[in-house]
Amino acid sequence: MGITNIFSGYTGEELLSIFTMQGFSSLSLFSVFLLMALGLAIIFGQMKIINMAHGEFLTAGAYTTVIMSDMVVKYMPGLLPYYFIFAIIAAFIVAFALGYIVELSLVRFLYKRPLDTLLATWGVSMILQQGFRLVFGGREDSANLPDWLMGSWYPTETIAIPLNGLFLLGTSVVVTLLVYFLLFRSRWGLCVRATVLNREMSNAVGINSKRIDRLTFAFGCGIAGVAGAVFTTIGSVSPAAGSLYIVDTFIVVVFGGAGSLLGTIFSAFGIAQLQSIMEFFLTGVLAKVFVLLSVVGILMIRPQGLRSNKVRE
Amino acid sequence: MSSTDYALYIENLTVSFDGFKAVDDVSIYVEKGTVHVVIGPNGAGKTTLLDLVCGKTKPTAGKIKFDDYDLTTMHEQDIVQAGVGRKFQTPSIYPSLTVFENLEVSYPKGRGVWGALGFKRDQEVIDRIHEVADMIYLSDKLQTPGELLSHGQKQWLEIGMLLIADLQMILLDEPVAGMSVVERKQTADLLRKISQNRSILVIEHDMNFVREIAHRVNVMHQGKVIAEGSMETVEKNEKVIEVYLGH
Amino acid sequence: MGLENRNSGNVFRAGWFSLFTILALGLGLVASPALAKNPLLDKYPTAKVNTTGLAITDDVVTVGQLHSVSGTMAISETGSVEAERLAIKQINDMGGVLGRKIEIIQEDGASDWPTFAEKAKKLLVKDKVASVFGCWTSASRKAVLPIFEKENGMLYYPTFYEGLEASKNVIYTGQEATQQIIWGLDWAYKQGARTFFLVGSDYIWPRTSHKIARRHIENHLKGCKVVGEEYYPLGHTNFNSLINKIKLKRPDCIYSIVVGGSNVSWYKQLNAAGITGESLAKKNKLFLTISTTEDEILGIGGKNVAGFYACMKYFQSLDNENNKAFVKAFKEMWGDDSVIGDVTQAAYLGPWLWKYTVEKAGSFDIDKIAAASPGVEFKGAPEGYVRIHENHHLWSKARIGKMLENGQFEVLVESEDLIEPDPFPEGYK
Amino acid sequence: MKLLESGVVSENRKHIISFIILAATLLLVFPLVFDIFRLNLVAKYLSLAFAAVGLVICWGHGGILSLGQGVFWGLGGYCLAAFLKLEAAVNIANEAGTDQIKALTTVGLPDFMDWNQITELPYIWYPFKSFPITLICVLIVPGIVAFIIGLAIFKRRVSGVYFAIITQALCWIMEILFVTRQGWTGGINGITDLRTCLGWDIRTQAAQYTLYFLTAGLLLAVILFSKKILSSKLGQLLVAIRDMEDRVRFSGYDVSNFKIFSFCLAAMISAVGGALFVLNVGFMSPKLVTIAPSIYMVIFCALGGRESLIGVVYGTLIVCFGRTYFSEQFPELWMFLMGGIFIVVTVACPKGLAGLFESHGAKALAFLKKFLKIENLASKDKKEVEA
Repeated sequence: MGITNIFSGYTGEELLSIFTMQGFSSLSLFSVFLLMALGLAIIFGQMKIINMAHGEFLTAGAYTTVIMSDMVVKYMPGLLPYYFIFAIIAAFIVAFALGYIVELSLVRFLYKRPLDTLLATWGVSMILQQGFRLVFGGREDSANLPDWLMGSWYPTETIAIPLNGLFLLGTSVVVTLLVYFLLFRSRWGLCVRATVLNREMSNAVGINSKRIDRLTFAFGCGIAGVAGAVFTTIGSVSPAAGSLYIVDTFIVVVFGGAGSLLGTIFSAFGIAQLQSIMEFFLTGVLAKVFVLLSVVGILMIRPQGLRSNKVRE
Repeated sequence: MSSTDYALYIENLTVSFDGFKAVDDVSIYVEKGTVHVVIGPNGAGKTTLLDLVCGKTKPTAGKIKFDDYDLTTMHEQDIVQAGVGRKFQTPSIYPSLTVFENLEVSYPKGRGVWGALGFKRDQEVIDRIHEVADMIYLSDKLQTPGELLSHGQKQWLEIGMLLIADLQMILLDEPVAGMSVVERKQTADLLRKISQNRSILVIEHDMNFVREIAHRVNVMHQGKVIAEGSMETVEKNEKVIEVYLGH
Repeated sequence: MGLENRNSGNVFRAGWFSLFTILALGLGLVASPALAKNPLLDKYPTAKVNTTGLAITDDVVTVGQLHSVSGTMAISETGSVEAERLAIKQINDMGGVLGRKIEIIQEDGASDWPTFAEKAKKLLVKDKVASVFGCWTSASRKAVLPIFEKENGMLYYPTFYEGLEASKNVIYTGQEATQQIIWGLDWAYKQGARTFFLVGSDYIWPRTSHKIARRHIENHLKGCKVVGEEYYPLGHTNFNSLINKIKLKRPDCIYSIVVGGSNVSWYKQLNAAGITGESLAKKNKLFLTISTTEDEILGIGGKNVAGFYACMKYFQSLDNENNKAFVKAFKEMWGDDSVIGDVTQAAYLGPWLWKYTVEKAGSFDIDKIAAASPGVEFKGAPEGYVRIHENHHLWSKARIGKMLENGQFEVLVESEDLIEPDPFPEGYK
Repeated sequence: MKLLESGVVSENRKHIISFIILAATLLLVFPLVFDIFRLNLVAKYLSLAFAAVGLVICWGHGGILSLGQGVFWGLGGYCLAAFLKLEAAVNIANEAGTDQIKALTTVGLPDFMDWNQITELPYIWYPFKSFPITLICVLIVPGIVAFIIGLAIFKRRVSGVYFAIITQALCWIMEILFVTRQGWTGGINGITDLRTCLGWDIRTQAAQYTLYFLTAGLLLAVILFSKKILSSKLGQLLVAIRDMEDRVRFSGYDVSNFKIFSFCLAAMISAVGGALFVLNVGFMSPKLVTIAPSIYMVIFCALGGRESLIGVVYGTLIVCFGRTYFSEQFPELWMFLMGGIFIVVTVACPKGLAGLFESHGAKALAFLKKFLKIENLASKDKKEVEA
């Protein structure tokens, strides 16, 4: 009854524009979830590493962007419209390098003890957070956006599609395609998948599985860095920002079914839809509780997630 | 004969994984008090067959009957409590518990939460553990942690764990894999001894060992039973020879 | 057991805090070389001004500072720490309180309420400080309040908050909710706002404030109504659905009490969705907040908020002599990059009000200070003039500021008179 | 047979000795060394150690890593806090306070309900009018929540990582609910200003001494109780499930029941700690139900030795003292240190301090024995000579 009430007194066109915008906002939420989850889907889904520091790699990417933006504003203001593309690449490199170091110094000792990776990477996340706090201060920071990322696109007079949302959507599509091709169409991806399925066998056929592990982990972290860079267009970055994302991210990946890229996409889409619809018709807080509860509920019915690879044990 | 006259009655059993039939229309009848062996090359579906019997995998079609129990609808633990137990291909014992404790855990008392809380290590239990330990040649290793046993000893321990649980039907997946010749001999003796008052279904590769213990043999290939009978008859079966030697 | 240690404990305490002690002493030395002698000692002998065993000697009075230096709240509380330090330094330069130099023992609440309680107890029970300047969030104040009441301490609390509290042991130097809300809403009404959409982070201050706002809008503003009231969890970063809902409701005034990290996402997404100060002004609508100060804008970026309005009692750009001197001194002490928000200024009031109260009472005793507080004035307040009310809150003015691209506010109007604090508004219960 | 028994006895003796050392430390050394302020802090830490003891059962022995232990700890705390708050609300008229407080608070209604325009006590608060029912609730409410979660999760055979993540999500849900339903729970401020328990002022020094001994005593009792459970067949089974879940199932046990039991037991033990925390500290806050404290509880456990009931108490004390000390002295370094501990312990010594003590302590003990033997021999020689 409440639903019919809130729409009374509007013209059809007005309602149509609101729904278009709402549809788009759920799409941009989907992009956020997808970008967050892609890196983790690789690390957790493929390698079974529970990387609780995933959010901090995201933060690292975001800070890289902020630094670049500050530098550009200070030294080469003329480049402001273009720097963002380079910032994304830089964010990838920084997070990749950080991930490489973490794998090399820590994660590789723990492949046989997945639950312990959770604890150790939690330690990493604490250290990184405090590191950010010391280096950047605790303040909420954000990047200077080029003008082409600010404001909205108006397809009609009443519909406003935020440009940063469009950019977000575009990036997540590009990154997803990239991951797909790397994982399923490249030699490296073949090695990754082979290593996941049978480590001894891959070693035997000449795959350097240790190197593959390291690159895979670092690649997943790099993707998180890209996500962080892109998120500066819609939000801020602070030392603890990553911890806001981590539970959501895990839920998306677990819900999707570990190991399935397509599952992650479905799950990001489903959760984003559910959440934005709930937010629109209920209130923000209730929406969050409702979404979490239904995901937990569904996971109890289908512990393996939405999609999973069937393997004979 | 009705299904309850057999120790284990498997009829038209089928399971498919995404269309692939790992076990295809298999019927096996294990008689009471016998050692029944299933042989076959790799990928024949033998282990899947055991998975189906002990409840780890649920069949797509077919019947598995033990006494009056319909095993296809039961949970793993209920199947064990009904009297059907299984030894895995790779020995699965509790590495951090001692041999004594390994056996004690398998003792068929105190299986519920409260029962386990109130479980007492009384003389009856201790005696029974010593009895079984003697049987499986581990009476001098009672205080050794499971992880320190040799591969063969682990296999025995796992068989011992089934014995102490007082089961009517025991499923063994490659019980002599990784054993020395002497150990094989001892294992064969052990199986003969224990089959006197229970039935045993064995999966095995080692033909000499099979010859030594089997009362009856089924040969499986690509999910299907292709021959059945005593070891001598089966060994002469042309299909079997083809399967084993043909490629 | 703590009692034996007390006297030897405070001046020559081993550890990190002696560094602060030395710092404070050092500052004192620079100011007046003849530290040893307290000129007012004859008039205010220690035995007389300190009858309850506080950490006060002939020359030194010890106070506590209790803010989060680490954790998520650290960034918000830094300004308060700095402002209190500045005030104490200035007071020491002027000769201290009753001739005694102020020494500071600083404790870290670590953004964790139980830790606040633990440290408050330490300050009062072990260190026997004469007063405490500290806390920021309501929750931290609620956690320490029983301890201040039980151990009879005095807390100067700087943050604007929800009200519904008036303790003998607290002086509230920020605004309680009605002081910030009612006058601001009246102003919005005068600008032509008739429909209001209330948005807040989900905790007690925004919720209570919105209740007061809703009551005022529905009962006192003619023809006005609330068309929506929404709360989002602290730290929430996705506001697109909310923005669409707001677009659907087309309110004349978006009334926002979003705090913390959510702020940046909230403003950025508003901006991206085409709700900017400029676009609202065209439609004769407005965006009014009571939770965004200069501190927050630094993180959000002035571009994203330009043209929105805030109702506060203080803005850094306030044009009066007190404030100019204050801003100058603050920047000298803490660097030219510093920005000063409403709470920072309120924190600066604390030590001064305490000094004047002690001088009025002629004693450091908590009971006497509590009794003497009502009526104490601070004419040199950066915000102009403040006076302590009987309910231990401040009489102060309210002001509307318009956010500018450079991160500062343009002060548009201020209330004619001081607004009376009313922590328990009528008919609210 | 003999071998078996002697082995058990020496193992037992080791446990008894370390238990006595712990008891002596808590009941004698600390009260003598610390003043009441520090002792009260220790009581607060010990109330957290309950959660760690619970984790030893469900994680260390059962292999179920719960990242939501804080939820149960907090539920226990909230239950008792609710009782104390109602008592405070009834007494508020007689208590000191400003005139306004008297005027604006309904007698018998917690202050925060007044602020949220709740005029009648919600039904959910009714049980907390009675002390015995409250005590039962402290145990039963977290127990039931754990049971429902456990039933739903373990019967579906969700385990390991998935379980850890689900418990984390639950933590989040709980926090949001507690913060949002502020009329019922006190919101983000929590339930504050608790003064008396059955008329006994819990804020006095004497009370705090008593509460310290109550906390320490209960902790020791819980450790003994847990030891009893872990050395029963059920304890053995938990380890067996942790190491070889399938084998246990194929030995005829319903594994999920055992998991549910250990999870519920851990939850209830945590809850006792939460309730004691409330008595010692005088308030309860949703901050303690969030993800971070739950993780801290896991650190206590990991550092102390996830399999050692006694080790985790030291783990808790070390981390908490470290936190207090470092946050007083070098707040910036604290998080680095904490993260470092986490990494080093998990990578290098997964058995924690207790494990280190076992491996190195055994050597020390052997040395000591040798030393004592020589002493013995020497005295024997003497006697012989004298004879």
